Amino acid sequence: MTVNVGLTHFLIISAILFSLGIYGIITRKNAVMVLMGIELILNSANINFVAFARYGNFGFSGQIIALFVIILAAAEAAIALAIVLNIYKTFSNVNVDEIDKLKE
Amino acid sequence: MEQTNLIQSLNLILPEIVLTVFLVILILSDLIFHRNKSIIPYIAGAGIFITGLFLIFQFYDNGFAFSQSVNALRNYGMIAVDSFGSFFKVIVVISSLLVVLFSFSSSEIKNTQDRIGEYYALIYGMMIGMFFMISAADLILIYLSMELLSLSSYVLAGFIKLRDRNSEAALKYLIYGAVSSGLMLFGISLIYGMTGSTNLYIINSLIQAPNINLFTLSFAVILIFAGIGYKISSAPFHFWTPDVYEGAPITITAYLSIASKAAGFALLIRFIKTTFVTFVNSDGFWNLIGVFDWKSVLVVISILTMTLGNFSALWQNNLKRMLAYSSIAHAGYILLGLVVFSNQGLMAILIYFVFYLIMNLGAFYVVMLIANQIGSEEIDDYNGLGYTSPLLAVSLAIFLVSLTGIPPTAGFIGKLYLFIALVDAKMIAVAVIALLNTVVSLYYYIRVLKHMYLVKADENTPVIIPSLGNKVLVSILALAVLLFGVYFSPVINLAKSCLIIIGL
Amino acid sequence: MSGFPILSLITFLPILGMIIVLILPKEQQKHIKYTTLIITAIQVILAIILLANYNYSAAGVYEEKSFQFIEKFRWIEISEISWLGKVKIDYFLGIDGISMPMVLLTAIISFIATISSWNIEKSVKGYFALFLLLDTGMMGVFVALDFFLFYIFWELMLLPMYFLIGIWGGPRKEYAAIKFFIYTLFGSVFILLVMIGLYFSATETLADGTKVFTFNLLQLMNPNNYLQDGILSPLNPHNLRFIAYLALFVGFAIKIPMFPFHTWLPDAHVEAPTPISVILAGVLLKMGTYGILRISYPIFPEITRQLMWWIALFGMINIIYGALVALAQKDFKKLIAYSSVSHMGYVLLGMASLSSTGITGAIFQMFNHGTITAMLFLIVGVIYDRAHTRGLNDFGGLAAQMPVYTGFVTVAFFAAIGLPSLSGFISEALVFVGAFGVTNIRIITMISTLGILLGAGYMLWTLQRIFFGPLNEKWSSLKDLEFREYAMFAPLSAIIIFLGVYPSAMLNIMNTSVNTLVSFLFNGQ
Amino acid sequence: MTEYLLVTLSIITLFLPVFGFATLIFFGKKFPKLYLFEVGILFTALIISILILFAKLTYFDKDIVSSLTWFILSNAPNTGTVNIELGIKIDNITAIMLFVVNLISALVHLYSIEYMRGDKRYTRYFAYLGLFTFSMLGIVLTHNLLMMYIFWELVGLSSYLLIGFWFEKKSAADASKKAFIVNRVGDVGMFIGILILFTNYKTFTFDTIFHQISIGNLPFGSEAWLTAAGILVFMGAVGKSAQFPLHVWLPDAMEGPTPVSALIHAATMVAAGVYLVTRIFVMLTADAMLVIAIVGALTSFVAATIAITQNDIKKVLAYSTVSQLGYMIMSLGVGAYVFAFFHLVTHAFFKACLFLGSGSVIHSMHHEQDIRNMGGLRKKMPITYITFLISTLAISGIPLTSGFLSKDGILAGTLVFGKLTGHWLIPVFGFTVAALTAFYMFRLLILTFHGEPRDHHKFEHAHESPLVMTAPLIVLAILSIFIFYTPNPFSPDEGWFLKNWVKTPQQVTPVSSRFDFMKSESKNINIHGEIIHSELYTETLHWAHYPAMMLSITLAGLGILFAFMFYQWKKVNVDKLTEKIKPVYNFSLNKWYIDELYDATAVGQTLNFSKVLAWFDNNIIDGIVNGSAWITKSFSNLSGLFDNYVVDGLVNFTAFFSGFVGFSLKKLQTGKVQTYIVFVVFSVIILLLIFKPF
Amino acid sequence: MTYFDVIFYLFALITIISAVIVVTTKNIVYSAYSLLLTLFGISGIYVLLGADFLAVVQIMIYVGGILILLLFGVMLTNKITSVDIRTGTVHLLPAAIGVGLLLGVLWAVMIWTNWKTQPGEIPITTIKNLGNLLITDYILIFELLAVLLLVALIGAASIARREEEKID
Repeated sequence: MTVNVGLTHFLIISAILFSLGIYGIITRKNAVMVLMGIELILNSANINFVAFARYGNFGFSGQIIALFVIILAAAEAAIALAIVLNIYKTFSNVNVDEIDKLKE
Repeated sequence: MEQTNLIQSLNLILPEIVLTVFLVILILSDLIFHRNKSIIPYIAGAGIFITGLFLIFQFYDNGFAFSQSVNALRNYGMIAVDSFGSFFKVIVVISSLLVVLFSFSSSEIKNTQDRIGEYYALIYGMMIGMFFMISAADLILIYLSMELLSLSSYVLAGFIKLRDRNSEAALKYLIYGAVSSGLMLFGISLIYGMTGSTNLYIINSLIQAPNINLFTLSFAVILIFAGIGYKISSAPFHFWTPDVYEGAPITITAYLSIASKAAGFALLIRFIKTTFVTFVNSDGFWNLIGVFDWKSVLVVISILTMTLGNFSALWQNNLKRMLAYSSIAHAGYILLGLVVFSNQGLMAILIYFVFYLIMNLGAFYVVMLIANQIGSEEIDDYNGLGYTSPLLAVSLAIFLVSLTGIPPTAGFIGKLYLFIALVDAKMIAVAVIALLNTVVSLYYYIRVLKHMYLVKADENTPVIIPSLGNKVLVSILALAVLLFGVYFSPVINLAKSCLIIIGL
Repeated sequence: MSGFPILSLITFLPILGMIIVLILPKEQQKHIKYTTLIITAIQVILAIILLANYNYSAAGVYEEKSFQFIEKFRWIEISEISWLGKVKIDYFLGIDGISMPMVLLTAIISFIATISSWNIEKSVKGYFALFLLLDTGMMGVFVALDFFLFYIFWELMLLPMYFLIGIWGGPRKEYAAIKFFIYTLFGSVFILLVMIGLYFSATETLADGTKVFTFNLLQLMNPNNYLQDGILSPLNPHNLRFIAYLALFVGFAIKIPMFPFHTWLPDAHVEAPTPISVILAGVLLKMGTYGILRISYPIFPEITRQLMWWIALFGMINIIYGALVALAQKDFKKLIAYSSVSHMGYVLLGMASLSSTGITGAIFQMFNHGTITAMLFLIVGVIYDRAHTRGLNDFGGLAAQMPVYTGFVTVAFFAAIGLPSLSGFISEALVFVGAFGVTNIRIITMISTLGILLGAGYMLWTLQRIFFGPLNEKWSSLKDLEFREYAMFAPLSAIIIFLGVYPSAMLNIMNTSVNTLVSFLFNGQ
Repeated sequence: MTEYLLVTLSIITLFLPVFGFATLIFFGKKFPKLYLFEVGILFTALIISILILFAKLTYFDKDIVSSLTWFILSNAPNTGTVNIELGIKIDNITAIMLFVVNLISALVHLYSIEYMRGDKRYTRYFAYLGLFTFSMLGIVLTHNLLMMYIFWELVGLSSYLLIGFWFEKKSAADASKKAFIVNRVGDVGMFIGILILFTNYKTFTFDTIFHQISIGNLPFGSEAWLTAAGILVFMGAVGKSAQFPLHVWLPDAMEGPTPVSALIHAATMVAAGVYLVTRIFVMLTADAMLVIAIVGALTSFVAATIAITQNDIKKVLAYSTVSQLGYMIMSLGVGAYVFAFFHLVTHAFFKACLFLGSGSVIHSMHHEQDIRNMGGLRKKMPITYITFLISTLAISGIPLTSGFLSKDGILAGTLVFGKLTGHWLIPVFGFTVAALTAFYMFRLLILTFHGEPRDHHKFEHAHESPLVMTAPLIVLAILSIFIFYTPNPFSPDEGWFLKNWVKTPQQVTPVSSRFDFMKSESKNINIHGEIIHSELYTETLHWAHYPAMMLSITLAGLGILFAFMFYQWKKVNVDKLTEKIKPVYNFSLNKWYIDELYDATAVGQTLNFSKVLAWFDNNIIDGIVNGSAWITKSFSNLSGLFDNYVVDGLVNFTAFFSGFVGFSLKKLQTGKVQTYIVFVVFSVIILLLIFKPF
Repeated sequence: MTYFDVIFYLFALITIISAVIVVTTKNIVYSAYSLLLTLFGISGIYVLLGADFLAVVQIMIYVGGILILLLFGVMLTNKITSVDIRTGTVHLLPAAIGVGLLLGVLWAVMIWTNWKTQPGEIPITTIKNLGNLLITDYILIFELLAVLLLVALIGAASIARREEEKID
């Protein structure tokens, strides 16, 4: 490995994380796992922000944004969990692909 | 960030502040009057009303709020207050007011009486989100306000617990929403990486640089569009719409179909106008920056949307679901106003939204009143309704005809202006497709009329006697549709005065 | 009687009636019926007043000052928009020799139709409310001089018609109703498109000299008003006028109905209740041809001249084809329906001649077909009310059973055949005379005359199958006409005979306008 | 006696009958006696018409024309305004026709009182008669083509009503329909002819048109069109006067009451065709006249051959009528104008007499019409027999009768024509028919009145008819005597009728388009006071006079002789003979199979075609335009779901299509949120790749 | 190959591998724990990027909050018999294809785009500046987030709260 680690490397990581997140969301049955996938996506975006800010020398805006996103992710997770629990109450399972009463 | 600026900014976002204040009041009063919560709705209504007043007072104000000091071009704020925004905010306020009124008589909401405070609090949350969406000029603000809107609406969609289709709607909405907002965020991050800023105006100036990488840019833009497209439920990001609309409580469905759609459109328009338009020429046509072929993308998407919406609606037997598809189709029509990229088209959109607000809310309202009684929205349960409960049936007929766009109803005028815009932009072919779509849409709208009137009433046809208040409200909406069908210049004039989107 | 807004009155009176009907409780069927009757009667009176004050020498057609009973005021006013100029839509009513007969026709037919609606049982209130709404729509189409207004009225009729067929119709009513609706809407979207196109191609110069886009038909007829680059302006080298003309023509042709867009007609007619068939055949079909005369012809004169041969050809096809298909029908009402297809063919042929004789004939034929076919449908209605069947072969020998009825039937049938001394003859003769005078459609005209023969064929055959021959014992209990039915047939027969003997009564109304129209078509103003 | 008065009178005669018609229609039910009023009206009309005749012939040499504007057509921008006029023209022919029509009509009214007694639509019957008389007088009086056409149709209507008077009989109803429609065929031609004339001359008035032609202003500037116009207008006559090939309706028309047959289908209406041709005679070109002559000749021959074998008394008379009408048309064709008209008049009288006579027979035989069941009636009903005999002699052209005079003239005319133009076939036809006529008329007479009664039961009840029925017979029989027309029973020319009253008008057609013998000449030698056509013609006519007379008398005699040999003295066994010539016999008996031919071709094919079209309309057009319904239907059978939508009006291809699209689209909506997300991901990528900016 | 690089690759490896496990393993609990690792790795990457405060926040909120939430979710939504709670997977193929394409696109984007870069050294402290920004430029968003959290709180509570309601 000759080339120094630079922006691109970080970006690649985020890209992989992003893809994995999508993959998780699509493939996992369990709603909680789907949520994990979402978290991965958010994180990958965060990495982008921070990395860009660092190498583009954009000051701290990148980090701030990442901060906001993290907080937001927390809020989202809270609500998501609540909804999942609710689903569990009504459907007594949380398999996303079995929850398809509403269709066509 | 010196004081004066902050004061100005706060002045500019006064309505939002009022909303927030009332949100707090609402929560407090929810705690105070936890014995009898019957007063909560009135507070909520009052709050919205007062917000509306504030909005009216500074309707024509414009300017930037919350400018950032870090970069050289400091005068572009995070928030752009202008009459265009005010117009959409008014739409939001009116629809919220109506939805609050609906909620008074919605049996679904009545069943959750002791959580009524949270219900309204969440509606407030949505409103705040929408307000910021409408006037946001910064990608991060856009993202966050959208999230605020979404989070509240996730909950509201599943507000009635223990009814499975409710919770299912909530879950789907959540997952779908989270993913598309995730995509959007990623897109934003890419833009940020290319320009180093999240402020639309700055981005606008930067993406004109020659060394900008078009492929990445369009990728990012498409990702962002996925986020917005999901809000305005335009194909191919519309899939959540039918399920959620069918699942959610009718009041919320109505609210989503108007308010959040309106906010989404306002956002889309402002995003495109500020980010990709350099100037408006004398004929009112917008000059797009050549970095991304918005025109063809939007043409394809809008045609796709309206066709898909109309054709799928042909098959629906659940009225709520049918209206969901029809609202998708209407999103397509409204996009037509955008694809011409002219003030002409923008005006058409504004006009259309006013009428769409009335007729669509009206339709949902009637559906709700009927559902209160018979607890179903299946078209077959509407058989012979025209004879047992004439007022509701007639008004529903009026709303549906108006949605079809046949004179002398407001819907026709809305469509007329859209087509005028299209013809003015010499996009005859698109106009023809849209017109044929209208003919198709007739099929399913007329089906409802058929079930209500052409099928004779029998013993199991419900007799629905709405309360006086409901009667009045329905008739007002219906009459408004007819009135605007024949006398619409005030709306046009209003729309005409609201074309200012402050930009470069 | 300047000042007094008589046209608005005659147009919106039914709306008033509708409101009254809606206010009346649904039990008081008598009151509802009488309200409608009175309203329509007043309409007739108003129409007669119009006629009495009509100035026979005023042309109308393209110049505003020679229109009569004009009512014009700014309806929609949108002040300056930088890129669009002023937007204004006028509330602009007025009549000339082309619309006057139609107004008369509408008033009369509505009145007659009201009488024949008397035995409507099912939800009377709704029926008459819709009926009156429909009435307004029809009247409005004939008096509107602003394209926008015209279009509003044009579409206004759709919905009432849909319900009237769909609720009070026969077994396959829903199918017929939706078919009618879809067809007409399909047609009118094209009209809408052309309307918008025209709107952007021409401007009107206001008193203060400002130029504004306009829907005003009369302004649209003036070539000088067109912009250099309007898509539909003749000045524009690559304009779309031809396509626009076709679109507009299709829009109107569906209403006429012109082959091959006629297939909605038999269904609608067969399923619709009698009074509605009467309205449909009596008035609605005329709107197509009226629209062509009022809008397509003067706004696109050059293309009209270019296409006259084709219009004539389609007229011929309508005549022959309609007659032949009618010949094969087993259902009385369907036969009449196809006969109107054939008769509207004469109108097309006459219009295609672009000679004042031909066009006069066409308009006169519109009026006569209105009265005659109305009568024919009433006849079907009477027999259907009594026997509950319309099969041509189910009857026989009714002439002995119901002599008076048969008398009226004979009048109507021979009028339809074009027997001299009945109004039908004059108009058909004028159409042929006019069309024959034009060299390039002479052959078409000659072929079309076969229509006279075929017409006699199916009409007399019907007459024989239903009324002659030995009496079918099944019907030996049928009653002859009652007073109410007299009241429907007598006036119509009177009109038919009167106009047959003294056609000037109608022709003089049209002459000036038609001449002006023709000269406008060829020499412009 | 002023013109004004004359016009007024004629208008009164015109409108009296229609007045009667209106009265009877509206009040007939209440006052059944009103028919007397109608009869009265007719006799008043008769008197007036006699006045007119007298006045016109004595006081006025020139024609009397009076007209008013009916309505105004303004043909801007082509040519100025055109007045469509109503008007009457009274010349000698009109006056005479007025008299003839009114006389026969009046007599028939009188006759019908008894004949129709007890019919349930008694007054209605007289009303119709009134209507007919009105229309017929209209035809006679009019001075323009349009009115001619109008009344033309009106007589058609009244004949329709009267033939179908006993519509309970299906045959009657059919006959009336057939009559009207067959007439329409002719009328279409006539209408087009009128169109041609009007388009060129912007008027319907005869005189104006003729004047225009005479100054060389031809239709569309060509003689061909003039010929065409002539022939087309003549087609009207072909229809009305039952000329071949449109003669088929007349025999069927015998379904009507016998007096009606006498009035309409023998004496007057069918003669209207001839009258029309006399009106337009002056504008006929040589070609047109030749066509007319041939049509006439053919008709007379065909009809005569058919008449020989018919057994229904009225059918025989009907075909004889057709044949006689053929004579008249033929004689017009050959230019023997005056004789045509002369024959029209004489024929009106004796044919009316024959029909009324047959009516009287039928009446007394309780509506027995088959002559094979009659016989020996001359003892029972002498008056009827005598009158019938006289008229039969007249129609067979035996000297001392009116028929002899007119027929002889016509035959002479044909002979001349043959000599001058070389069309010898026409005289041949003419003379053959003369023989045949004599034969079948006497066959009829003999079988009916002579010999032994074949149906004794009916014979017993037979009786002479009352006076109201016999009186008309007598009158008409008397009018068939030569003396009313000429003092010299062998030279009609010396008679006042031809000498003073009726003159051949001068052709207005361009000289180039006339027969040579019709080219007028300056040199004017006076024979019997006038020159018919050219000097040449007159001379030839003289040459032809005696041969024609001899020949016709001989042939008629032969015919009669054969008739007596066959049916009176039974010298020849008819049945054997018929057996020998079976095919020919059947051919004649079945009227040359013309009806069958028409049913097979024109009528049948039209009906089939219309059926095909109807199917076409229901399936294909409906298919193509609002889409092919059957696809939808078949699809709907597949999915009951879809059926619902077919009912909802999606029954057409577009709907099928949209339904299908919608169906497949909604399949996308799986309800599984993760699927949606897959869609989203893919659509993002696809969007990117479609709109990739490089 | 500097220390920096080594550390980077270390963290990168941890992150990616654990992330892969997160989305592939059948056992929910495992994936939950490997998510923990992923988040650690990411915070480490933050550190490498000089966002120390962010790294801390990441650990506190994600690991301390969100992850716990998720685990609660897992526990509450399964009848716990053993530690291995399995979950199935759906449309693998479309996911594979879609994600493959997506990854390709992303890769291309990430590599070929000439991002806006300019040299700048890692600041000593971040907290002060972040704090500054928070109450100046980003105050609006800061406040908005507060509202958002409030709403989220209400919403979550309102749904998760258990009470008896009549089902209509």
